[in-house]
Amino acid sequence: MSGAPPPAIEIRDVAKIFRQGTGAFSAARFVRAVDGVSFAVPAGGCFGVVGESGCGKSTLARLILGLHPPSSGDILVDGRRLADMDRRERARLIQPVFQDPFSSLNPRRAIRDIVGLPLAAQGIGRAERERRVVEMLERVGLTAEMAGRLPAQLSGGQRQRVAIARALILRPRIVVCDEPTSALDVSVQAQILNLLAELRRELGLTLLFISHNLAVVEHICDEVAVMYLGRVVERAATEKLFHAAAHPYTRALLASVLTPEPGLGIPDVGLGDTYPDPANVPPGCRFHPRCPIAVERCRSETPLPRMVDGRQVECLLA
Amino acid sequence: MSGQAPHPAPILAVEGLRVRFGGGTQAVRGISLAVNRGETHCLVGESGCGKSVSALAVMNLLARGATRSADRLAFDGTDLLPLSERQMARLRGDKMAMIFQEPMTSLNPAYTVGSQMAEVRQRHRGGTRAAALDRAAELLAKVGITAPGLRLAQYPHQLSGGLRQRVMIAMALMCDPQLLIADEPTTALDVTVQAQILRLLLDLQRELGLAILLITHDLGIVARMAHRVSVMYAGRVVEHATAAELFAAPTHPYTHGLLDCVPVPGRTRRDVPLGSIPGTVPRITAGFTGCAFRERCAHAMPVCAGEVPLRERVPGHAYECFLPADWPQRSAA
Amino acid sequence: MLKFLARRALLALLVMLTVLTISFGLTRLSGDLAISIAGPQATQQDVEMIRKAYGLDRPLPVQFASWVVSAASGDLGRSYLYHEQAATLIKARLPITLTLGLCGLAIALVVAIPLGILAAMREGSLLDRAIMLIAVVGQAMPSFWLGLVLIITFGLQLGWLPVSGNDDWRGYVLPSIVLAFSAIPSLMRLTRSGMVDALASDYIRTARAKGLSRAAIVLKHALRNAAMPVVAISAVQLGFMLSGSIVIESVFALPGVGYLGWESISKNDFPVVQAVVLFLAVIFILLTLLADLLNAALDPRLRAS
Amino acid sequence: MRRFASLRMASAGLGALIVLVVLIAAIFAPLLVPHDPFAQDLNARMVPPVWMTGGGPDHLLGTDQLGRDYLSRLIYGARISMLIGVATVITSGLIGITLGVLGGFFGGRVDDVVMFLITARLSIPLILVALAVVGLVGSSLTVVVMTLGLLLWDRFAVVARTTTMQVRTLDYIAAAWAAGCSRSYILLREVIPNIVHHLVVVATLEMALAILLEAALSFLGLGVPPPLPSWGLMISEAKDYMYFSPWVIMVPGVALFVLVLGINLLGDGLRDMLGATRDA
Repeated sequence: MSGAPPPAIEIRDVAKIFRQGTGAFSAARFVRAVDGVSFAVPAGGCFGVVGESGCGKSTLARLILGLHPPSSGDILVDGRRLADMDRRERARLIQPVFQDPFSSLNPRRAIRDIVGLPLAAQGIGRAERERRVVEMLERVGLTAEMAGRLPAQLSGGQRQRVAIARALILRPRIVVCDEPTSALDVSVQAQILNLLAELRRELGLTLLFISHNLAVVEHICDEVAVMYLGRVVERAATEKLFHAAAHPYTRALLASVLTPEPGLGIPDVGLGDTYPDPANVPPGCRFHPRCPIAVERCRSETPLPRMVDGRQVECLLA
Repeated sequence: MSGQAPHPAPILAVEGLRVRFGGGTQAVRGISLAVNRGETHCLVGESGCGKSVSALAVMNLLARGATRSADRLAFDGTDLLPLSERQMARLRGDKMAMIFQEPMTSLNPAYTVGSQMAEVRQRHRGGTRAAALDRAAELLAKVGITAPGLRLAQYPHQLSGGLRQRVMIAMALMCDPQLLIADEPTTALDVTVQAQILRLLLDLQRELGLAILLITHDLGIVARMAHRVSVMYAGRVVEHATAAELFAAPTHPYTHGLLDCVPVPGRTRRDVPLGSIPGTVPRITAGFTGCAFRERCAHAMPVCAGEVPLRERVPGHAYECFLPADWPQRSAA
Repeated sequence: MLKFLARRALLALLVMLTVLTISFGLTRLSGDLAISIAGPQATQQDVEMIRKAYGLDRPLPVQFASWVVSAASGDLGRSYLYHEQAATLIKARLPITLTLGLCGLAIALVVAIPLGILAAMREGSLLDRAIMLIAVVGQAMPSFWLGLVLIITFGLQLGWLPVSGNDDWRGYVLPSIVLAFSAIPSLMRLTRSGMVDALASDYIRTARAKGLSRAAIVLKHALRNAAMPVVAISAVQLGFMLSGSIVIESVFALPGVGYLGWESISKNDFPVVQAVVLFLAVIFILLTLLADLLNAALDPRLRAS
Repeated sequence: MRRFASLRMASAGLGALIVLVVLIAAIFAPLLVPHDPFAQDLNARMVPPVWMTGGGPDHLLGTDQLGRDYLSRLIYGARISMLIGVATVITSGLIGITLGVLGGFFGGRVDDVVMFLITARLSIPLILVALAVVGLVGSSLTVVVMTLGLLLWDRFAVVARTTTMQVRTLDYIAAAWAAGCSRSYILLREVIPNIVHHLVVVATLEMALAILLEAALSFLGLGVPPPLPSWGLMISEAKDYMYFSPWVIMVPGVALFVLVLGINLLGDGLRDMLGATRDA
């Protein structure tokens, strides 16, 4: 390990517990949004995180961006503890692209100021900022003339390009993409995915790519982690995961991918009508109430992550 | 599909439907479609293409400020155009039902599931509330809800999104409709729940002989659900065909481009960029002529600014474009 | 629900304590109480005597504590002016103020809710504009001035109604109308905006898709949701009206609690001032508590949690 | 909505015009008045306005019971109303916005305290406490301004708090944190510019309310002390004469009504133009 570079992101047993219903005058409820997650992303890799809404994938992204402190565990970025970095240093290393191209841009500031914000935070002067903003806008497929516009004057796809420009203007090593295309139409989604792939190659970026769309994840990621109620239940190289999944939840997720191939019908995902509630995690294997193959001991025995056939799985039956 | 017997008359026949908004925007510009009995007809297109507005126009549920007109709008042989709002209301929820995209907000938060389901039955069929509630419990069981009795007494906020959409479907079935219009019914749901809801719709259709007009932006859903497909772009149906035909031989350049944009596990290659359509959808106002796709089309010609012909590729598969039916093979060669 | 109740009651108690403190502090703001009670001609000796007699020589926290204890047991102090228990004075005048407040609220609701619904159903129409104009005009009308104008018009020029006093029910007509006028604009705006939101909501689209009648859509589905905040706010409005009665009662010379308060303020009758402030504040707190409870009872989302 | 857009613009314009006229009257009062507003002329008491019989061009709006020129007093009264309105909005705005923004932005314990203060404030009957304070401390312009300023901050706090909470959860705030911006930068440059339009509307509402409250206090004899020509005090002083000469209460009453109406119309217009919350 001495000569090898450290992983771009390393997460060690990270948990985040939110207290819901804050305040002295309402009952507290504890939500274990992320509950003991560990993984590492090598420099230059693209790591996908998939799962249903409420599985904790967006919270994980926010933890890695330093927007929330983790309740326990360590996050290392480029070999250094995130908690030890000051905000400017962290910003130079890691940047986000969010889902909603409407709420991710301040509606009252010009594109120039939005894209130049990370530079301003580093104390870089106006002239230098303007030069780099224009250069970056052109790099993401926009024109210099757009610098003076407001977000409301751009289309959804153009806004997402602005968000990417803002994320890349400090030349960070790592970009965390939280559902970057799920608010976009398919034709625009393709444009944005192509742009991300191209920028990644050119700038040697490490991507953490969070999505509920498995087809998109398959297209762009090298390795995928499947999250369920705050835990990674399966993690494997993309090809491996998509060829034969080991966890019953991963299998259900894969079955529900509807490719545009007529005549295949709709598969039975076999999950029943219950739905996971992160404030009320079941004992034993947390997936057992929905699991089509659950047996008695899944109710009481908590599975630990194991390596099975070159992949990490958290299931008693795998 | 192609093997089935020819249908005597479509349950819903729409010809030359137009919808205008107050600001002069033309949301729907003369579309025609026919939904056959017992079939799923998908209306597919990207946001803003007018697909939801078309469905609302058929049901006469457009918001104030939008006006509809049509050459023909017939449901089960009845001309809907001259009907008053009161007469239309008698049909809605009874012979033709509709479900929506947002299950979280589509149910009234102040009333129980049972009360909201029972009132549809009582409104259209009369009868006692108890009988209507029995019917509601029966339908909840049919849409795969365990413990229907418990659910009837619950309020919408006590149910998950997937359960609410099942309730919406059960509510739509309260009066045995012949046509169900489903406007993006799974867009707000998780993928696993989406698959469950779509499978439920397929099962119900087979069992009840329901005709479904399914509005979606997702080509995967279209491929798996549709018998027939109409592709919309900027307020026009630019191509319509059976699902098998459309995916085997997409002929309008827009349909063609759209299919290239979708990543398919195991088929699209990771190191090759996805196909994409440059530019954005134009805003269509009065006086617009020609093909609305021409600005984004790689094959656009000067004639595209004029009246565009509707060409038939094979019977039942038509597209609105100057290009010959075999242009994809020619440009590949 | 029980938990919610307990928490809400605790909050009310805390607020009550704050009000007690403020109410106690108020009378100390004016400087040395004993001097004011004794009056301008008093000698230093008189002042000292009064200070002893009223317990004003004890340290402030002790005075506060003994005052709170006696207030809690219903002893709100004696009026310097009437030489009676302040509580007795308030009790005697309460029926007048309550009648006035309830009549005002009833008139306000009867006018505001239908107009609000009508405006929402015709959102953007000339009718809507006209109704909202009433709201704007009503908001700008100083209530005491409106009272005087009504007295001149209906009392003097037309001679239909008495200009003051509470000899019979006719004496309540004008003051109730004026009081209602102050609550109508906000109740009307709230009804209208609630109905506009409800009518534009997805569940109303569902109700229309179900083929329900227009009456069922508006009155059953939309109004039920729009009415929840209006009902809750009505309780708070009643509180505003009771404390607003201080102005109206003095315009119409109605001897209610408000009039008592005004009188005692102008005549430096501190125990009564303290008692009236405290009494109205307690009613106010109870009404806000009631508003929260009503809201929770009406909204199933709050009822469950 | 669109059909009557011009009507709405017209009413907002009318509101702005009214406020502007009163503002000019208030600022340039000494230059505009035809008479000294405090000068008594016992030979010319209760002179009716020019359009009534017995009125004359010397006193366009007549004189009061002490023979003071009504128009001059009205113009000086505008000073008091505007001063009260502006000073109260500044004081209560500073208190309310600070509390609301802090509670909404930081949440947790800070928000608990802010919520408690708001609830406590809402549970205190406003006019009664204002009366009691002014009555007990003694009436003066400063006391009225201070009292109203310290009491009218609740709506500022409520609106600032909810809008801040909404803005705080938006992704552009998260992006600003990730960009390495400081807390004060985010608060001042990213949050506040996006809530300020709501607060402008609240300011108009509070200004109107403050002016009405001052008039009510003065009417009850517990606001601005005589001989200052507060419009509420003018109505109060004229009350005894209204049975014979109703115009004595109409002139200051209409002035008060028109000013408050103007502020409200302007507020409604701003609300439409800026897209602020409807029930602010």
